Amino acid sequence: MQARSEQDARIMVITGNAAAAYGAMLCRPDVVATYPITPQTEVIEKLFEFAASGELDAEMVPVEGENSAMNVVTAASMAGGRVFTATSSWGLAFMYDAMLAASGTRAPVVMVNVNRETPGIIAVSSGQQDMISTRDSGWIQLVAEDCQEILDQVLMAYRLAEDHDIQVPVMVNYDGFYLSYLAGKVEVPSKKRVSDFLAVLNEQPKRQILLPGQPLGCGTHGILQGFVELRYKHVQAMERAKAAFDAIDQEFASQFGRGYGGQIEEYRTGDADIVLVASGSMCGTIKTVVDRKREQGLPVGLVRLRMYRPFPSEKLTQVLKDRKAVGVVDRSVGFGIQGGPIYSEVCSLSAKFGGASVLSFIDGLANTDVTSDHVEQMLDLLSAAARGEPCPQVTWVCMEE
Amino acid sequence: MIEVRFHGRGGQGAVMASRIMANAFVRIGQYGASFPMFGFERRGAPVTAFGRFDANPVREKTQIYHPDIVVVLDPSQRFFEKVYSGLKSHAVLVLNAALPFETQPHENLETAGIVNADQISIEEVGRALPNTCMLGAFAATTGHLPLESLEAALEDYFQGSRLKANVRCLRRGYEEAAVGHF
Amino acid sequence: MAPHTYFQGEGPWSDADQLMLYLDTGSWRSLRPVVDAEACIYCGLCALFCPTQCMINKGEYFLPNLEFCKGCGVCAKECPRGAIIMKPEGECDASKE
Amino acid sequence: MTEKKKKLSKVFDYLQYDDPYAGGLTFCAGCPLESLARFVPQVLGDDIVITGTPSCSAPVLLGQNIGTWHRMPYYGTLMTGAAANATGLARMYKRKGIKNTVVCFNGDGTASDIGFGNLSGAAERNEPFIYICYDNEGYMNTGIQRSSTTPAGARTTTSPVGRMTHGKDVTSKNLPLLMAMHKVPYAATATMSYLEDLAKKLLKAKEKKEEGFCYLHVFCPCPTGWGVPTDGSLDLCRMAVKTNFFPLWEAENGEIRFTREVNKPKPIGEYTKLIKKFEHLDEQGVARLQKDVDFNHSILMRLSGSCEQGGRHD
Repeated sequence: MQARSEQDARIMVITGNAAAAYGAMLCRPDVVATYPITPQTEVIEKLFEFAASGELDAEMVPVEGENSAMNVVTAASMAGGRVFTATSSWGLAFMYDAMLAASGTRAPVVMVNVNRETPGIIAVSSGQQDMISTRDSGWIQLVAEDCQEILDQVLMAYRLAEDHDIQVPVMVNYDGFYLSYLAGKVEVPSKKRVSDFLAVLNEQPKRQILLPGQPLGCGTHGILQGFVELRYKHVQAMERAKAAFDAIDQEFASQFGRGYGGQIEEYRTGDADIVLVASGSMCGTIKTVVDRKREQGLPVGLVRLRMYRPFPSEKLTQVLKDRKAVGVVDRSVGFGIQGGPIYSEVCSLSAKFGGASVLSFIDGLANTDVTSDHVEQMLDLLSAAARGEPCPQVTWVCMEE
Repeated sequence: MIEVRFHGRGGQGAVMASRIMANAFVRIGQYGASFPMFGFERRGAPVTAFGRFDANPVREKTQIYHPDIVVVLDPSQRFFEKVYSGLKSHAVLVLNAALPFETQPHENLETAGIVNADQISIEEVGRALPNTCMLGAFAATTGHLPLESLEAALEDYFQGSRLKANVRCLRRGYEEAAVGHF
Repeated sequence: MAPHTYFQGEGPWSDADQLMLYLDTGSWRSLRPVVDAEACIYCGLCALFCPTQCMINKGEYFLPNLEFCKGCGVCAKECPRGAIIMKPEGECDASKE
Repeated sequence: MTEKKKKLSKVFDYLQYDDPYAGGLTFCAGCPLESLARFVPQVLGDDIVITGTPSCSAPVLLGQNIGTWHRMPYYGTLMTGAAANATGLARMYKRKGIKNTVVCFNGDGTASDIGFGNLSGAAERNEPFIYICYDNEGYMNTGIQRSSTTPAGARTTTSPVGRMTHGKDVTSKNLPLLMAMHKVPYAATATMSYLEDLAKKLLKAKEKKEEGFCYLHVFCPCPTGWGVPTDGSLDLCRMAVKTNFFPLWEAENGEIRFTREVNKPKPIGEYTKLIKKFEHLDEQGVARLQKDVDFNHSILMRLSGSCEQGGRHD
């Protein structure tokens, strides 16, 4: 389908998985290593299709497991390549050690993780527990809301990962099933426009890479203060990633006409007494409920987390300041902590953002829909909390029929 | 916004039908989003897919519990209760069947478009692949989509002789759908 | 806070042009290979089999580099002419050659 | 003086490049792995890029902070993904047209156990690099634990000798044969006592690498872990070959041929008696190992076609 006005982009109706594959292909990776897993498989099928047609010129490595996928792309990145891989759930768990190697060696790997419930109870269904379980892997973690944003975030991910001031691998997350198989309207930019967007990466100082004949080695032992120094640098780079992502998002908006707000998206939060904090595909549904509530005169808003690691503490503190009630929706659980994982992190900021009640909502586990009704329930509870009524700290919304 | 629920069996192309429909809506300047119900879909197993179509961007990402329209690709499911579950009032049914209804299957159902899509697809494609024919019937029954945009959309999913065969299915579905009111 | 820096860049990279490491493995030795240059047939097997590769080619014979020789005795064992004997360090002088 | 033939071993002709390592390295005294580590780059050349995992060679391959023990480019990574890392490097150089010899240098624990899956995967995909497994028959860097190449009966700290157990209770995995059966362009066995054979195989691997995956399995005794004197490893290498415990062969695309025929193999007892890890073995234990040696060898004989050619058949 050709866009009528813009020759620089094609309007297509494609799934979230296809959008991820288009995003990767447009960035012209050198090496792509992949292993199939539901609901990610379509991403890699699409990439092999692109390679077969010649649309993608990359070394394609159909590895024998996710662990190898991550190792192949990390090493290829060390050898100077732009790389891509994709996974989900158990696959993410299986590559965990290699993910640590990628971030520890500061390999600018870009990966798509299609969120799915994680090991323990087998579930071929959506949930963010996989992303949460790699929280401390030293990766930058982004979360997309819809098909278009998946494609756009993959482009932004390369800008972030390969930024000489960052050099940290980036994981783009999107809900399995809800987005992986959702076919919607996506504007697919031309390769030319994408390479213009990425061109700035070619103008920065070269990072160290492995080449025959050069006496450089990567993966050296960090001994005592040497180890401390590298950890400190990594943590500092993660901090820099926050502002960098905001700036990249702004630049993206000016070049492609789509801006998302950087680390967080604020939706009708201006005068809102009650604010929900959420991430991923459920935010679309939440926005429709917010609109409805606004029509009824209820001052509610949504803060959408687009960046999970580094955690946008400053932005959240700012936007949550002096609200009457804040609800955090987690599509995952916290084992041995009160409430969801994102909730507990928002709580850690509550001393800074003021005296609002903060409630935890666990919803959408294992493909239990985060329905409009659920969102209404949450807002009702928050209204009660805002009025000072006692409310449960944690509500498993998805457990109630 | 209209919400459409598709019922079929693995192999009949219900998911693809919902995607082609989204594609056709985007072609007329509207927005569409479609996705399948999740499960271990295998050839032969019942399959559900969803589609939302609107002049504004579609933001909801939930399953559809109260459809405006149900498209039933599988003749054997015409009497399944779950096919009619949650129907909005004045709902529309598009059905693949050889025979019309004798009684109204659900009180909220107002309109039905019935076409023998299995037979048509066997004649045109060579085997029972009712999905594109059903899209033609959808256009004829609901009036929400011009046939041309569906025809154009087919080009994103088929090529060559398969495309031609499916265009014939689509057109025949449009022409041969028997639309009636309860 | 200004951390001490070992690394120029962001990642764990070593650079042989900046710092080559070595161990004082000569101090590991309790037996010293002593070469009888007259008996040596200059086949070089001692040098080939020496794990530390510390047998130095002197043109007509080989001598160990005692800075690194660990005293394992492979050279003496493998010498086809028995031209190398392993002598307790305590009975040798302190020189390195 | 005149009777003395002063002629250097022809193995020196294979050492065309400088030893890239520092003088003093942290290998145990008498360790043949140190010989191997130094030998490989001297034969393979200066376009080498080496990658390896935690093992006895890791403290030497990996640097310490900015410092390093050698001048080779290396990537130090995890045991689970050794061959996958080599894949990433080799593919990237191939893409950029950079002349290279990527060497994935690992112990038998990585190759036969935790990293076997990705080793097999890289072989199946015919990735363009050389995988060298130095086989010291166990986890020696962590302190002598059994691996799947530890032979039957051998004592390790996780196959101890006691009232209830008598060393490793199962036979070893024939890793080199498994790799040859991937029908890769080149797979071979070698050991440190036959340096010319090793050098030739390294060069052959460098040549065949242009066609794809090459595998070299190097028998590399561990004096410390096996309980032999520091000067004893080369005797073990020779005896392992002479008993057919470790036959020397090479395979191109799965077709096997011996590179050193053993006409009258010595009984395995001649080998085991040299090594403390076998000292508890009774007649039965030795017989069991002999049976395994014979079995492994008979497979090789059949695969190499030596039987039809009138070769030995015990």
